[in-house]
Amino acid sequence: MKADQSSGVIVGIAGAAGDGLDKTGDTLARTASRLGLSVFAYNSYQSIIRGGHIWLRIRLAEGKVTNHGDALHALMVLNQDSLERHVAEVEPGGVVFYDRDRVRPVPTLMRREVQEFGLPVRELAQPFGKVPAVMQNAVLLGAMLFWLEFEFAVTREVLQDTFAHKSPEIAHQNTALAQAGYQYAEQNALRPVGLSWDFGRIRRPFVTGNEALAMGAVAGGCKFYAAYPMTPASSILHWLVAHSEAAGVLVKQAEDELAVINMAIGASLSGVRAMGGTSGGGFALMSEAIGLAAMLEAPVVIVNSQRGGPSTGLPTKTGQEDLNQVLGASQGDYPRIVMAPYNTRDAYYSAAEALNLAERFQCPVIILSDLLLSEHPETLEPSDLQAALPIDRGHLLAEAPVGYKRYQMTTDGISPRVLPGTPGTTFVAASDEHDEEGNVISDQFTNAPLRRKMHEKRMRKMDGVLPLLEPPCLAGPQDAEVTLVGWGSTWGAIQEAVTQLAADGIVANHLHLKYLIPFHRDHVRKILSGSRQIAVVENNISGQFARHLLAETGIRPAHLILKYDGEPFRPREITIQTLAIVEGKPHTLGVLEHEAREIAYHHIRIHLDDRCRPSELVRRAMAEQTTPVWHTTIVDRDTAAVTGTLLIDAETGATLQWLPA
Amino acid sequence: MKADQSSGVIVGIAGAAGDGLDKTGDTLARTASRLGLSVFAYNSYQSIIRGGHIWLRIRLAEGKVTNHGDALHALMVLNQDSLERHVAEVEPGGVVFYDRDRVRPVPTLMRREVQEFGLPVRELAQPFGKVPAVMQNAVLLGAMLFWLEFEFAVTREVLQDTFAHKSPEIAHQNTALAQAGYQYAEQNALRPVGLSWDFGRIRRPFVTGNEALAMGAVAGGCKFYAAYPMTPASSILHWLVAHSEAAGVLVKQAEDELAVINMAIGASLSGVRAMGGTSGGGFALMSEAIGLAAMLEAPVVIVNSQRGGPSTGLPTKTGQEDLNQVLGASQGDYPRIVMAPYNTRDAYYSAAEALNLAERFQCPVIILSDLLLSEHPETLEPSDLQAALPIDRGHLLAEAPVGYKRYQMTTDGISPRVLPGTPGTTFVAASDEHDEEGNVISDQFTNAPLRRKMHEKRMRKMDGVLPLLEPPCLAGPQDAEVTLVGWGSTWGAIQEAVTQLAADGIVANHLHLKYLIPFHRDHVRKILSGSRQIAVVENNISGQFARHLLAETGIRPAHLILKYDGEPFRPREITIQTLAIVEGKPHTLGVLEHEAREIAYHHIRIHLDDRCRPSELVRRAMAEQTTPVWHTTIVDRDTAAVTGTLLIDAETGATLQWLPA
Amino acid sequence: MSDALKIDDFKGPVHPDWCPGCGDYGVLKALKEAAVALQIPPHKLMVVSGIGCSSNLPGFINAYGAHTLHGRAVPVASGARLANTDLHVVITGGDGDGYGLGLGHLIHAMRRNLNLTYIVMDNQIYGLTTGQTSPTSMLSHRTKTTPRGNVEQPINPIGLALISGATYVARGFSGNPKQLTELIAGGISHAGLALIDVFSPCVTWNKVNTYAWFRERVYDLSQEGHDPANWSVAMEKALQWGDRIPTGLIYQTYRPTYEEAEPVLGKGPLVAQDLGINQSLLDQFLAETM
Amino acid sequence: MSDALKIDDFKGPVHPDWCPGCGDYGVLKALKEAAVALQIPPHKLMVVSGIGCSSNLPGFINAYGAHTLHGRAVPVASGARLANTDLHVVITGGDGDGYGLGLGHLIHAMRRNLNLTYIVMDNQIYGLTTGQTSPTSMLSHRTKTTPRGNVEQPINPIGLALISGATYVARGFSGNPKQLTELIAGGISHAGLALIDVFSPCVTWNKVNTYAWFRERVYDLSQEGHDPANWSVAMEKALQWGDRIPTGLIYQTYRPTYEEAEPVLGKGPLVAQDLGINQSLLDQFLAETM
Ligand SMILES: Cc1ncc(C[n+]2csc(CCOP(=O)(O)OP(=O)(O)O)c2C)c(N)n1
Ligand SMILES: Cc1ncc(C[n+]2csc(CCOP(=O)(O)OP(=O)(O)O)c2C)c(N)n1
Ligand code: SF4
Ligand code: SF4
Ligand SMILES: [Mg+2]
Ligand SMILES: [Mg+2]
Repeated sequence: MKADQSSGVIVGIAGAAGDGLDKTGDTLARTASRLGLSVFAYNSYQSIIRGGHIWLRIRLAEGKVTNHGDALHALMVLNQDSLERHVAEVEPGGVVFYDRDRVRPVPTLMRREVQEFGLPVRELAQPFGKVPAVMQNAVLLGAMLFWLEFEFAVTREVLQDTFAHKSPEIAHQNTALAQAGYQYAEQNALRPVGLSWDFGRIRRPFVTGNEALAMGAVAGGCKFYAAYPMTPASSILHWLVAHSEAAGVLVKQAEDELAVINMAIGASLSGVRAMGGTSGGGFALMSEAIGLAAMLEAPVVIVNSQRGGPSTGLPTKTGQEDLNQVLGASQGDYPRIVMAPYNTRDAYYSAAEALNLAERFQCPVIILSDLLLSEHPETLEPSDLQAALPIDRGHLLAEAPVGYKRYQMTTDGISPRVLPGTPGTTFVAASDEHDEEGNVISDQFTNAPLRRKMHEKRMRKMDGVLPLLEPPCLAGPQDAEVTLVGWGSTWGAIQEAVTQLAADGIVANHLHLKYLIPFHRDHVRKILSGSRQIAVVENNISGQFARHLLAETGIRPAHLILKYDGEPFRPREITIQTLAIVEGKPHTLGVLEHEAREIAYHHIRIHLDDRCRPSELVRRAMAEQTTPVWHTTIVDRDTAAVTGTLLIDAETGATLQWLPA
Repeated sequence: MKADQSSGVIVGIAGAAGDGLDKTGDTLARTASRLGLSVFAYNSYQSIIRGGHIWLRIRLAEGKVTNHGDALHALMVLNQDSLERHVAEVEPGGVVFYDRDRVRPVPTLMRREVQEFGLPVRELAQPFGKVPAVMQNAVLLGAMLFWLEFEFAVTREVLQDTFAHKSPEIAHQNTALAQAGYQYAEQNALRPVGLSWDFGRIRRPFVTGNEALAMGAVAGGCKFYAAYPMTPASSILHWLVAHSEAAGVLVKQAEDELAVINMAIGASLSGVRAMGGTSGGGFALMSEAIGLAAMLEAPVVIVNSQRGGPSTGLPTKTGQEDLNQVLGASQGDYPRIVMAPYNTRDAYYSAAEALNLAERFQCPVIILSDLLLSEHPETLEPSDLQAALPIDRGHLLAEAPVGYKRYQMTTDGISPRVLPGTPGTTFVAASDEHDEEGNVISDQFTNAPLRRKMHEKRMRKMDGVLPLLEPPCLAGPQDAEVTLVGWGSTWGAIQEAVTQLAADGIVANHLHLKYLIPFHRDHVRKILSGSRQIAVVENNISGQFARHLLAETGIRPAHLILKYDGEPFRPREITIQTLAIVEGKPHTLGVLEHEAREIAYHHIRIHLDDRCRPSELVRRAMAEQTTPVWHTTIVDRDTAAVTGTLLIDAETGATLQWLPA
Repeated sequence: MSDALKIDDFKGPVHPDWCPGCGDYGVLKALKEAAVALQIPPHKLMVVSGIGCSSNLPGFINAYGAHTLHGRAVPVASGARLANTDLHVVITGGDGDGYGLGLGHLIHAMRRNLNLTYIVMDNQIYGLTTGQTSPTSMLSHRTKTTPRGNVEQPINPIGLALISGATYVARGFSGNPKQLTELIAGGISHAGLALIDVFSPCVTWNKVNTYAWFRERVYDLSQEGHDPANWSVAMEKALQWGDRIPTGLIYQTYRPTYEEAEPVLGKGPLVAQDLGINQSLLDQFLAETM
Repeated sequence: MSDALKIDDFKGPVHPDWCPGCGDYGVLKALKEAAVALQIPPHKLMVVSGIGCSSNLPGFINAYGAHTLHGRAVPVASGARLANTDLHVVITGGDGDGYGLGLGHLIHAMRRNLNLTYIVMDNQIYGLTTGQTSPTSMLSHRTKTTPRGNVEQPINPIGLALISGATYVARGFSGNPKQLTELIAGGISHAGLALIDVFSPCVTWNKVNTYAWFRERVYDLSQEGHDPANWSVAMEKALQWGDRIPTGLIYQTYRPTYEEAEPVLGKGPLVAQDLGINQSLLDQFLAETM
């Protein structure tokens, strides 16, 4: 795919944690955004503070882009490892930027017609005094800006604004370095991307899902936010704590997730809109108290931003793996609402909506986000986020009527609420089963019929929820060849896959679910009953949503398009798997060549020294093995002499044997 | 239903906590058991140490009984409240025993032909010195033994054995009191039950599900048991701690459930068979570490003995409400096994089987029990529990082979295990995603293909499990009119319901599931595809198992027979609902007369003094109400004068208004 | 004075479900007396508990309340207090609840110094679950789960409170209702976190630490010229156990409460503040990202 | 002597992923040195951690290990030790892990006195999650989550250990490797629970408590005639903070370990004991019920 204005240019920046590439990426993204382009960035990083491998992709386009895209048009690498990992991805016609003092190109890995553009960074930085290593990226950035045909003046402005609070000195130095790179590119005949950009010059907010969600919470009347740091939810905490006073939200970092949710429940009992945020492991710790909130009928919103599991798993990688957990959280049956925002804008409104639903139905509401949605920044339209949102506090009474009963058994299950502090009544919110007044019936007052009716009262609240939720609708033609069903953050990639499929001559449509509990059972059944083939797309290994869909609607999707390696879907991955489905091709879990190569790199990093790398890979059957094997030749980086052969099982992925040459 | 030898005699003992009725019941049950009868007892009690209401039912029969039955043939009440709660249940021809100094019969509540048998307890106890109140039950017990036509000598023996370790004095006193009651009954022409018992005189063990499970764990090689007290799992802890030295099991009461499971995982990592036990709330706290066990591939068995929820709910009441929780426990996808033993004998073998499966597949195994199964005692056949059980430690190596890799990617997903302490290798069991050697790949070594293959390796283990589990089979004729599907502890009641239905001319059959994950999908699909109507029977409000069944097999059961008031099913309840299904009668959630009466009792206990009680109830439409109302007349206990009228919503169960006369 | 609050104004909706003679009756009474002494109207009082016999207390007093999860009363109470600083928030619970499962929360709450009063009914046993060992069970105590005697050194709640920054640390005995009332009233009046550990005998399961056992041993610090401002002496008292066991106000100090340090509360109780955002503030937030 | 273990025998499979200069390098080295000093073969050493930068340590040493959940290293280690008393079990982790989420477990472990050595790499910050306040962050410390400065009084780990019954209480500094090695070796040799709080600067996120900051302040108790047998003096040292901060062995005492008190371990390590039951014992158990 060639770069173009509408589908965009995709640039990648790769290096190690601590290399400062987030700042570099930010400058680029802001420049583009100020020029009026749409930007969507995704940073693939590791659970390590310095070192490791960071892989930032930024997609720039005139029209709105909804995902980080497929192709790679330009690559900036900050070290050798990064070059070897990504250079093969650069599209023909693309370019690679690197510091020629630190990185050596590997032509055999490159595709045709890729420009190699090494800059003499040390030399170019010389005139500007003692420059810290992390600042040298600015030189490469400058060259990239030239390639992108961006106006340098805008970048100058961005740098000035960014470093204004630090020092004009640093702003100046950064600008000079970038300019040097820009000029060097110009002078050394770098061939620019060749697009005639129509810069809109509208300034757009460039926000992450977590920032949008945090702002939405403020707009929705959240007054209390508790959290314990946990990737990828932490940045909600960071944003709110930084804006706490301005936004009027009391933010509490608690000692653990048990405290987080129980504090939020306490705040809710006192009458404020309360929210907590975490990821899967923290949510597991919260699960007992989710049931508590339901039993006390305390409105509370919990954000679970998912990451790769199980257990600690992949703390900095994305996944949609906690649906089962959220569906099963806590003992017993109880009313609760679960929603999965599908993009950044939606994250804003979801937070506010969740707070309304929580109070209206006096129950816990869970927002299922994930690392992709939480952490990726994208440009929004200036009008996307509206401040004035309805705040529906539900059946909240300012005064206690005579004979007030906190847990009154009403026909809709909703019992009018008064808040502690209200004169004229008192009550206890009890986690034991209780009567209408709140007296527990688990002890001396044991009463099976009362228990039955109170249990039904709580559950009955669920009947009122669905009518308030916007039903899902099918995007694309009714009679498509295949229906892609997704939920949550995969929306953007699936949407684009549908377009790609159309280009490949396949008519697909797209059903996306935001509300998971309650479920628009009838709508979905009706929509899907018209589908010719159903493929559920999700970021996990077992098809958790597909199981939910079956359990809710009785419809078993014939196909699953799954990804569970920690990375978000690219549209083309969905397209390819959809094509295979349409063509009836079987799906295999075998190890592909590029995967075997990565596995070989891992073996090298752990067991062999950095002086070798994998060269050729051949897939062969072996006598002693029932499964085929990737014979991977390992060569010396400098001499290309063969160091040995590594055998990798092409089915299981096991590293079978290292045969030194 | 009349008492007979085979379906048995059912006696009830009702009083308050602290009245000592458990001892009384135990004496009766042991007497019966020593005579050679089968016994099944169920104690319905509250979360209160003294006071409240305890309701113990004991079923005695010549043949094996599998549940606590429907009818009530004899009632012993220790206070007025107990009499009013239960006297209406006594079958025609039955008898009520009470202390006539403390309890006054209420003839209007009694059915026809019930013998009222008040004993002058104080007078009868007089000759035997200062007798503590709790011991006076022995007098009533004596009368009941006479009624049952039991030989007093056996009871004497039981009392001697029971109190031998306390004092011969107490044994003697108890015996004398019981004998006084026995004789009083004889002398005052109590009409005995009239059965010609054929006492087998085989001594049978009389054990609870928790005791059986604890013994099964010992037999299965459990060496480490950790727990934090929680009803109804506590008695596993109590039994094991009491037998710790003899059984060679290290038992640890930990500071909380987080510690419990993590200690068990630690013990497992060191190589011993480890188990933990809890109920739903504790399980919620454990859920994060369930995923940890799966990720570390540490075998561990967790018992979740369910009780009524949500939240603290009904701590001493039964329920099957944690299936969702167990299915969803912890973030991410991971291999695990879930089984629900269906009776006491099965609890024994399940514990041992779970320990084997855990080691064989190096994953967590969850045993879902419930209060009914955990706490009810029943007689087992002497040969039911066999000590010699196979212990399969799976792929456990005594020595580390050269090039050993703890997480080797094998075709069956099972990686050979060596234990810490083994020379020649070392490894780290890491909760972060890792390579075959255990090095984490969540940081500098990030590697998407390796992650994918390791995730698949873990999940692949599940493929090997199902073939080892005994498939479910259908009890009863293939072409029955209705198939009752159950899981776990409801087995006994469903089984008897099938017999009752047959008596009512309805042919039903019964499919019972023990293994919940993995699921015998094909077997079940095949069995159920032959069913004419399917009704799932379970102890919860939402049909959690029915949802699971649908998600696993695509089969949506047409009917649910649910109970969620904290009490276990009686067979007749299932029979009645099944009949209604067969006859196409709609199921209503409205408040029945006896339920309205109980709700009225609750209002009286909380708001009116003990001197009144509900008398007549009339169901009426009311002008201001869309729903009908139970007009409940409340009368003075002594004078029967009307105190007022209580209005109870016949749909919601709400107590609407109290109209004093 | 005629409309002054009386003890009956705090009478709960139902009679307690405790065993006759349970120490918790004395604590309930003292709490009511303290509320009377401070003339706190029932609707301004919020009593939060976990799970256990003792944790049933909120149901037995006329006040707002929450009866939460085993071990989680402290965070629930913290949230309730932060959300409405007009409420007097009192936590009531047991030794298992507070020093077992809930120990971490307690220590963090003490260093946080929220304005909360925490009354632990310390019976050195798990009452509601029928007599297992608790974190304060004495060494060698034979309980249902330590048939050979407890081998874990008991928690020292007073010492933990002192080292963790609690600003009001006291010990009461439900056999001394007058002192207990004063300690509770003092705790509620105190600005900051008050921990009041109360010997509250479990007459059913703990046959060792009975009323008689305590009566023989406890003495009142206030009658021995104890200076509650002196931390080191307080720590000495915390270590005293055996023949003589101190009760009374052991330590009191002042440092800013968490509420005082929280700027958002400068605008008054959170529950009374405005909700939502206006477009200009939102635009300002968005501008930061451009 | 030729086959004596050397430091290289403990070299882990991969290079640590810590930032250059991170204090945790010093701790790793000292732990290896201690293992060398004690000549513990790698297969007899088990290192258990939670989650955090510091908790990555087990991956960097040649020993058996478990890298568990945030805050749960102590119970995992406790189980591992109870199941195999032939292993030397060392716990390594951070201040957030151990004193935040895991605080309750730690205190209970200390009163339990299992034979475990717990090394806390205390950098007074959450490193791995990018610089939030931790339970040991000092008052006024501005962190990512306390932009106006921390207002919660920090945990006093030494004081908590003393009051909770830890039998070996020490503080090290990763800038003083020799002392640290001795403290760790002492902790491993000690029969009972050893808590070693180690100042292990986070060079990336904590710009306050740096090497320089500590170098100016720490002193070695062993050079000042400190008597580690004296609990009261130890408590005084626990309270010392500011210009002078004590390091070294603060307190050591002996009381029976949990393992010694556990009769089932009388028959040797659990992992080596027989499994299952014979029919006569089962019959005996069943007979009790008849
Ligand atoms: C998570 C969880 N674990 C266990 C329990 C069971 N449980 C209820 S109360 C209690 C202990 C009660 O002891 P304590 O707190 O000392 O109160 P007491 O009854 O002695 O007053 C336990 C273990 C529970 N409710 N929740
Ligand atoms: C249950 C849970 N909550 C939160 C996290 C996220 N988390 C990982 S490490 C960490 C804190 C690390 O701080 P510390 O223990 O002091 O270790 P350091 O990185 O400073 O060495 C947190 C909050 C987690 N992994 N699990
Ligand atoms: S069991 Fe103990 S603590 Fe519980 S109510 Fe009875 S005496 Fe009180
Ligand atoms: S972030 Fe801090 S604690 Fe973590 S490795 Fe870097 S310096 Fe060490
Ligand atoms: Mg207690
Ligand atoms: Mg830290």
